[in-house]
This record gives sequence, structure tokens and C-alpha cells, in this order.
Amino acid sequence: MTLNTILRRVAAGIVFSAVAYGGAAQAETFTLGSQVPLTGNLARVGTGMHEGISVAIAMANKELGGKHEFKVSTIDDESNPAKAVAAVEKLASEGVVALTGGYGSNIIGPASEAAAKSDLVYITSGGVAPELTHRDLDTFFRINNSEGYGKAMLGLLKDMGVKKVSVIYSNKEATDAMAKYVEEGLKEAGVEVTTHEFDASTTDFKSIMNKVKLRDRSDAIAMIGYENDYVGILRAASVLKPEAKAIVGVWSLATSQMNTEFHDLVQNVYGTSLLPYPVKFSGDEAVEFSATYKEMFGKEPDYLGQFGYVQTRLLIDAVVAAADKGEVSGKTVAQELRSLKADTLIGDVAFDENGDNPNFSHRMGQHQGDRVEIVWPEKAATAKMNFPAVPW
Amino acid sequence: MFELTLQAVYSGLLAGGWYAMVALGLALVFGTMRIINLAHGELVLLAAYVAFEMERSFGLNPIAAIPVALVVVGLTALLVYFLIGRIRHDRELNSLILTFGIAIVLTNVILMTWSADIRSTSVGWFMDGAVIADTLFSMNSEVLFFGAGVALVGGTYWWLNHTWHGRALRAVSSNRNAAMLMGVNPARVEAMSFVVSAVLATVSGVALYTASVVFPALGHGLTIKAFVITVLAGLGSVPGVLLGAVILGVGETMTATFAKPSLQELTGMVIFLLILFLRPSGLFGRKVVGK
Amino acid sequence: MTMMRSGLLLGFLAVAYLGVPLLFGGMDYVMSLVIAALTIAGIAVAWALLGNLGGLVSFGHAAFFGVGAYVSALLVMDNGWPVLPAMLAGGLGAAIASVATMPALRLRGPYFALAILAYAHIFKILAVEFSSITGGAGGLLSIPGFPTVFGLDLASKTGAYVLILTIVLAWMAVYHAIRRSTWGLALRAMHDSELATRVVGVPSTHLKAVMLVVSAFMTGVVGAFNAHQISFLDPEYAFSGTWTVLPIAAAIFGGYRTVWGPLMGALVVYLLDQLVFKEIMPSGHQLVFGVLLGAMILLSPQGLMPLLARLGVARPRRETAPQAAAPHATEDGNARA
Amino acid sequence: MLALDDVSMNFGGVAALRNVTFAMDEGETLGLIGPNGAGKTTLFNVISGVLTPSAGRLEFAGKPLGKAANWRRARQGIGRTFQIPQPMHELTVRENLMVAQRFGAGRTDGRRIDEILDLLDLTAKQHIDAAHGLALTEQKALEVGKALAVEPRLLMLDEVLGGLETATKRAFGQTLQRVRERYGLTMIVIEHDIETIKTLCPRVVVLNFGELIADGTPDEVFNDARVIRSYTGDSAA
Repeated sequence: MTLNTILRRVAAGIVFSAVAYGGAAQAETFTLGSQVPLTGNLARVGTGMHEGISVAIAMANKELGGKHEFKVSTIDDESNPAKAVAAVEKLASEGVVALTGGYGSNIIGPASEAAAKSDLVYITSGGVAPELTHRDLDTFFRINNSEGYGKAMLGLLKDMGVKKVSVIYSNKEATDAMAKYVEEGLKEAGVEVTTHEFDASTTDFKSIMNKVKLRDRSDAIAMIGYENDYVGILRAASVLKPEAKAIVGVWSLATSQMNTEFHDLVQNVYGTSLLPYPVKFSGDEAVEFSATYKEMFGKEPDYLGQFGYVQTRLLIDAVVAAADKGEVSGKTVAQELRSLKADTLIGDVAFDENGDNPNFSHRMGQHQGDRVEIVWPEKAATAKMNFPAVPW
Repeated sequence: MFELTLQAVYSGLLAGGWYAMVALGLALVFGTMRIINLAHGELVLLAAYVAFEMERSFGLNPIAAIPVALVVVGLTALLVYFLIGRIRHDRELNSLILTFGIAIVLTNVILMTWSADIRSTSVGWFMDGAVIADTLFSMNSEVLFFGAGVALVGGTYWWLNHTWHGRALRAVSSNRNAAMLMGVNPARVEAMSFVVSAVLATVSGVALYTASVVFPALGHGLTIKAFVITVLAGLGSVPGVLLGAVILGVGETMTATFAKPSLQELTGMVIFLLILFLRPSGLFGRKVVGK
Repeated sequence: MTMMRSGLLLGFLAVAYLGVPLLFGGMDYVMSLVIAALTIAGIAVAWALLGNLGGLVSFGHAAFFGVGAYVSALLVMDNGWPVLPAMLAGGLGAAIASVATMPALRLRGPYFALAILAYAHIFKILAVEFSSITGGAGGLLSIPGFPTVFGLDLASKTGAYVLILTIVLAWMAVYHAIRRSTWGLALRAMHDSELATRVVGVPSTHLKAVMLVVSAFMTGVVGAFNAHQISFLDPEYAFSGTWTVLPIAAAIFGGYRTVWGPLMGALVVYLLDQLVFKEIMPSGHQLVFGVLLGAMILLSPQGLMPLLARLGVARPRRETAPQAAAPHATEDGNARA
Repeated sequence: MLALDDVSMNFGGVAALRNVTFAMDEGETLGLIGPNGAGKTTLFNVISGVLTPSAGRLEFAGKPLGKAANWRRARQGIGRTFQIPQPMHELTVRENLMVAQRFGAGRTDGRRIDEILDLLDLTAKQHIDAAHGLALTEQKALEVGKALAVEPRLLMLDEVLGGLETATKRAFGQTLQRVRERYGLTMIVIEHDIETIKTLCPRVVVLNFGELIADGTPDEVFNDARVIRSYTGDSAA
């Protein structure tokens, strides 16, 4: 098979699918595009978001009751920016009405620019870098940002009244940025900070923890990494038992999965969390979300699913609103999104000029026994925080 | 300061015992066949996942899962051996590309079978602290598998020197043609080196599963570490593997303690290149690197 | 024969420079795929040059790709260089970096392969650590794109396609020219008979070193191209193993001892992967690369092009019988006097 | 032209050459003989830079050779052949000579290559794959051809006549004579065949167990008691 025949087939395929989708649009069916990492080093988080997107589609279709129908066309970007761009372009050529997905600021950057070129709205919860919303893209939206995570972590640490904090962080893009943010915030508040940067391939954290224990002697330990890093750090801490009063992490930590799979290890550990676990239902949407998620995937929803769900739900609402007014385009959907104010699973969402959600502030949860309780901010708390308390 | 150093050396030592187990499997095959099995790390990882599956499905203790893992890893290793045997031309380099391909296949098979989630044992005992004199800290699993590592490396050493199979293997390793003249069937010896390598991979994989967390992308890094140690040791030196592994382990923990933890990987790579350039025969072995 | 060959070549050039943009220029997705495939092809040609002529199998071309990308991006962003000269400087930077890897030339096959891999690791760690220059783990965002040259906007899909196509073809021309020269003859001979070439005056290590520098330069320019095309860079991406794995798969598949092999291999492997295998198995389709590598090594280590040639599709330059594990002459010639 | 002073070569305790000393004048042709394992090829390897001697000094054309690499010595004018022919793989016969000329002599001169091919009777075979398409005699001729293409001043031939039929051997011996006259070469010839040595070499040097035991005209040497003793029982002589 020569290159040309391959390309010809591709071209034929694209023409065919464009026709097919064109026909479908008249039957009030909208296809959303989703470019997410299902393989590569972001596979885990991408898959989580993807599940949330699927739940949003299922719930929306049920609610809309045949008036409109939504489908999602998903392409794995393999955690690679070039492939993410190609994925967006392919989805655009298939005639999707908007895009939901994306993980990693470095991948979302070029992908959302490609979306803008095709006049498609791109909404995500996977990229928290500040630069993303300073690119003058009218079609880019995100429901969370690093300030939201950082504010929550800082707020908790400040409320604890700790004097000295050891920050242990992975030298990846998002974790590195977050660590800098937390470090500066703490210093401004007059808290003494030491930092320990580690490589993503590190598995034995005893050396770092020993420095925290013998040299830093800090009141609190802040971890900024991913699940495998947390497990490694917590295991090292459990063995070495530094005299800290609290150990705090960010994403991927105060989750039901960590609570069940690493139960003893994570006791009293804090992490960002939107909902307590088991979910204490507040409002119909959360109840239904949780039920649908369990039905579809046979497990408790986690934060990735929640974010994926919320971003997609908002997008669907905007598409429906635009359709009801007569025209679905990048411009109209963006307009709808910008004018919307919603109370969602992750709190109030309203987008500013840049497509950012300034309302976004995370909550901090704490593993307490079989539960993850929300302990910060006070007004959202479902339980008192155990402090001082560590897993060991 | 003193306490930090002591703990760094201790942690490095324990890591070294485990590294030695991983590396010896690679070094053994390398010694007999002059082939670097780039899928070795994936074999280690495969054992870890088999232990995980046994624990998840049947509630089996990871130690008890070793026989099952051994069968799976052993058969996979023999398949690798069989495929290498089919290379016709320039075996030394082509086997590198072949096993590289096999490593990619295994990584993706693991990913598709067990997903990208992180996995670790939930048997609490492995993670409990083992403290010596209030100054040296580790987890039970680390001490256990350090012991297992030293015992296995020692056992392999004994086996190579005191059994006929072992001697045959050494004979093939030092001079294939001469060994053939002595009536040794090199094909069988090579297959045997793969089996022994699989045993080592299995135990080290289970150790990994109990002491750390596993995820599909881990295998490649393990192979590289094992190769670094093999070069450090020099060809045909079993004690060299153990010592090389400890040097790497301690070098890493010392870097993490006294420089920056993020430079830990760099230490290994720099030691590796220095040995290659300055002392290509390794620290202890026969010459492994031709001009 | 020669007439037919130049006819074929002209036809190919016409299709590549005119046909493809006219047919697919409007389809961003298809163009993106082809650009990505050509990027792989550019590295694959460089890899093949080193593998075939230098006799050196590298497992760390990502090192040169990343250095080229960083040098070019930083020259443009921090020093205001125009993009195209900066790309050449990126290649130069990679060439200079390759000088640092030269001690590895003394090493035999597998050791060289893995030593270069170690360099790729080291460069990546350095890129993370020297964050004041490189932006550290966060990387560089919004790297300026290509300019407009002779009325062609290189920043457009078609423009980027023409640019990378030109780069790949230029590298193939260099590969071809070196291969045909007496240098190329000596280099190819060195692979199986190094001593025999040395005693007639061929400084084999020097020639290998030159091939390493040339290959690194080529890879660096391709890395620079990618940085300006994707407009972002971070250490993990720039030094990713992908930049080693895919080109090797492409070169092995197409046949790295031919000039056209790496290009054909890259197009077939990449497009098949993205268009076919990705559809069939959404997760884990990289598995196919592994299978492909293994299958080629076992079934046709000379690659697809020679395989097709053997089947009579195209005519090879000269058939060389595979040496069935011929024992190599001892290092010191025949030392038994 | 060439001078060896006290040259020794040890392989891990085994002495392959012991304190070998001799000198040659320009234009001389020297026969190098001795039983198997006497160190003849080792001596070639030392002179051509394939091996670095354990001790001793070498001088070529008035300059010390020092530690110059083997490829550099080829450029300085030392050409050699191998006992087991080592054609350059993947190249044709002509390309073998082109590479040798380009790198060894530092120039490209097609006419000289034609001439060498003609002298060695290889013209008809010039486009054949050198590693796989040649008969033994042709392989030996190519060995000589490569060494000649380097445009050497000293040509060292390692049993280029070995293993050939008697008639072929005689013809090839004459070819070598012509070559020497044509290019005015200094030559060292390793050869087992006494007749060939007698016709080609006015001077003969004998090695035994790495030691130089005789140096003189063929007649002197072959009547030397030590030489005869060294060959006793050695069927190859």
C-alpha cells in the first residue's frame, strides 16, 4: 500500500463522516469532541476525566429526553502535544460542535490553539498553568486553576497555624509550578519553608524524609506529586516518623480510591477534595451523578470524574442554549458559556473574559477512618479536622 | 549529620540488595549469550503484576504468589529466548532491537491487562517499620528482600561454581567454542541462563510489589539500572554485581541526602559513563567492552 | 535506467510538493499527521546514516533532538534570532553536544547504544535543573512559529509541510551523497571489516565521529523544527523516548541501509499506527511498534524496502548476500605467525 | 628505510617477539621466514601499527614511528596484506582500491587503479563484490592491490602465495617481481616456499620463538645450523 492510497482512504473517510454528521445534525444530535490522554504518562488522569465526560453525556441525554441528543467522539492524544493537535483537527473535520477534555497544560496549550483555529470552544479541567488563560483565546475555558488548589493548601496550612513547612515536590510541570506558588504564599505569611525537589522516577523517599525529620523538624509536610509519589512519601514517613503535626497533599490524594487501597497509610492525611467520601448527597445532581457513575463504572466517583463531568455538563448546557437561539458555532457557544453562572458539583462557576473561573477554590479533605471529610474551608466542612494528627 | 549519613548508607544498602537481584538476571544472560535483554525490567514488572493479581483475585499473600509468578515469568523469558534464537545475522545488535521491541509489547500488555492505576500490596506487615537501634529505619519488606537478594546472589554464585550446570554456564560464558568441544550444549546452557534470570526477576518483582508501588511504565527504568550495574560489575563477576548494586544504591541515597533528591538519577548515569570510559572492564570483571 | 530513475524522482517531487498540498492542504488533520510522520522521518534518516555508515546503533537520538529544540527555541525567545537561522544553530548545538558523547565511540555496539541513552537521560536532567535558562520542568510556552518566505506562510499547515519535507529530502540527499563518496564506501566497509579498512589508511574512529556529528546536526534541526511547529517545549517532551523509538522502528521497518527506507518506513509506520491501529485498539496500540520491530528483525533485518526489492518491486543498487554469522576476523588480524 | 631496535612483544606473559633488531635499505626485498608461531605476522602487526610493541623502537624513512595509529602508518607509506585475505565488505574490487587510494595515498587517480588492476589481472573482476565473488588467487591479488593502492614505499606481504597451486604460485611470483620493479618498492615477504624466497629475496631473516636467529643471503641462511635445527620436525617448512 503506498502513501497515496492511504491518504486517499483517509480523505474518503473524512468526506464520508462529514456527510454523515451533517445529516445527523438535523435530527438534533450534537457530537462533542474529546481529546484526552488514555495512554502514555497521563493515562490515569485522562481516563478519570474521560469517565466523567461519559457520565455527563449519559445524564444530559436522559434529562433532555429526546429533545436534543449528545454524543461524544473521543481520540486518545497519547499524552503527546503533536498528537493532541492532530486529534483536535481530526475532531474538527468530523464536525464536532465543541471540545471537552485535555490534560496537562503543555498539551492543552497547542491543542486549544488548534481548536481556536477551527472556531471550536475548548473546555477543560486538566490544565492549571496561569499562562493558559493569558493567550487571548476567545474559545478557551477552564473550570479550575492552580490558584484554586494553591489557595486551598495555603489556607489550610495557615489555619493550622504551623510555623515551619517542608515542601516535597515532583519536578514535573504542574507540580513544580504549584510548589513555587505554595512556597511563595507561605513565605509571605511568615512561615518558614524548606523545599525538596525529587525526580518523578524516585521510589524511595526515606532519604528525603530523614532530612525532613532531622534537619527541617517542620510542623507540617506538604506533598505535591501524584499517587505513586504520595504512597512512597507516606511510607517513608510511616517508617521514620518525623515529628510533624500534619501532612498535606494536593490532587489525587483525598480520594475514595486512596482511602480503600491505602487505608492505613493515608489516615489523617489532607488533600484537595470537592466532595466528602462516601458522598454526602447535597442536591439532586450530585446524587444522580454518583449513582450514574457507579452504574457505569462500578466504583465511587473521584475528583477527576467530577471535573470531567462538570466541564462537559456546562458545555452541553451552553450548546443547548445556543441551539435554542438558532446557531451553534464557536462564537455562540463561547457567548453562552461566558454569560452562564452555575452552581455545580465543584462550586460556583462563572467565566471571566479570559475563560478562567475566578470563583474556583478548592476544598481540603482529610482521611478520617473509612471516610474522607471536608475540613476546609470551615463553611463547607463536614467534620472537624483532626489536628495535630498524622498517619503514624 | 552522622545520623543522616548512617541512614543514607543503610537505605542505599537495602536498595542495593534489591538492585543486585534485578541486575544479576540481566548480567547472567549477558554473560552467557552476550545479549542485553532490554525486556528484563518488564519481566520484573510482570512478576509484580502477577503477585498483584493473585492478591486481588484470591487474596494470596505476595510471597505465596511467587510460584505462580515464576511460571508466568519463566515462560515469558523462554519465549524471549526462543525469539532471540531465531536471529540470523549480527545477533549482538539485532537482539538489542528485538528485546527492545519485546519490552514495548510487554509494557503495553501490562497496561491493557491491569490499567495505568498504581498497585501495591495491602498486606500491612510488609510496610511496617523495622527499626534498628532507633537510628536505622526501613520497612519489613525491604529487610526481607535485601536478605533474599543477598541469599539469591550468593546462591547463584555457589551454583555457578559448584554445580555441573553452573560450570557449563561459566564455560559457555568464557569460551563458547571451547565449551562446545567439551561437549556442552550451548543452547541448553543459554536457555538455562534465561530460566535462572527469570527466577531472579520473579523474586525481585514481588519484592518491588511489596516495598513500592508499581505501574506499567516502570520496566524501562529497571532495565537501565540493571545494565548500569552490570557495566559497573564487569562481565562474569557475581560478587561484582552485588557490590556494584550497593554502590549505585548508596550513591543514590547519598545524592538525595546531601545534594538534591532530583539529581539522584544523574548519579547513576554519570557513574555509568565514567566506568564505561575509564574502566571498561568494570570494577571487578573480565573485560566487557571491546575497543 | 538513469532516465527512468530521474523520471521517478521528478514524479515523486511533483507529487510531494504539489500533489499533497493541493489534495490535502485543506485538511488540517491529514497534514498534521503527515508533518508528524515527516518529523519522525527526519530523525530516522539521521539515525540510519549513523547506523548504516557509522555502524553505530543509537538508543538516544532524543538527546540530539532535545538539544536542537532547546537551542533554537532559546535563541529565538531570549536573543531575538529569526527562526530559520536559529534552527540551523539548533542543529549546530546538537552537533556540539554530540562531541560530548564522543568518548562513547570507543565502545562496541550495545555499549554505544546504551551510553547514548545515558546521555539523553543526562541532558534531560540538566534541562530540568538549569531552570533559569530552560524554564525547568515547566518548559517553554508560546515559542514563536515559522516566518513567511517567498510568499509562503511556513506557519500554515502547508508551509510547515513544505519546510519539513525539504529538510527530510535535504537530509536524504546528504545521506545519499556521503554514501556514494569514497568516504561512504569506507564507512560501509568498516562495518564488517574495520581492521582491513584501517590498514589502508582509513581513520575509522574519525569517520565515525564525523558521522555522529552529522547525524546529531540533522536530528537537532528536526528537533528545532518541531519546537517551533508545536510552539512549546519541556524536558520530558523534548527528550522523550518517543523520539528514539519511533525513528528506530521507522528506519528498521523501511530499511536503514537504503536512502528511501527511513522515509517510507516513517510514513507507513506512523500513518498505519495513527489511522489503523489506534482505531482498532485505542489503548496500548504502541504495542504494534514492538511487534513490528521484532518481526522485522526476525523476518527481514534489512527492512521493508529490500524485502520489496527482493520481491521484484524495485531494483536494488547491489545485492549483498547476508553473511550467515560469519566469524569475524580476530582483532589483531591473524596473530598466529 | 626501516629500522627495528630491540623490539619485543608480549601477550600476557608469552613473548611473541624478543628483542628483534634489524634494518633495511630502500629498494631492498627481505624474506621473513620461520616455523609456525615464530612471530612473523606479529612482526608485521607491530610494524603496521595493528599492535603496539611492549618494548623497543621503530623507525621508518628516518622518522620514529612512535605510537602512530595503523591508519596513519598506511598514509606514511606502509602497505600490508593479511594472510587470510580481508577484503573490505560490501564493496566491489575496484571500490576496495578506490578507498585504499583515497585514504592511504590521499588522492584519486583512476588511471593508477586501472594500472594496478591490470598488473594483478583483476580488470575483468573489478565490479564483483569483493567479499563474496572472488576465487582464492583473486582474493590474494586483491590483498596486494589494496596495499599497492595506498602507494606505499614499504610493502609487506604475508603469505600471499600460500595455499596456491604450484603453477599459479610461479605466475603470481613473477607478477610480484613486476610490481616491485614498476613501483620501486621496498618489500618484506613472509613465505614458506623456499624456491619463491630464493627467487624473490636477496636477503632473508629468520625468526624462531620470537627471536631473530639468522640474517643473510638465502644460501647463508638455509645452511645455518640454528635455522636447520629450528625447522627440524616442522613439516610445514
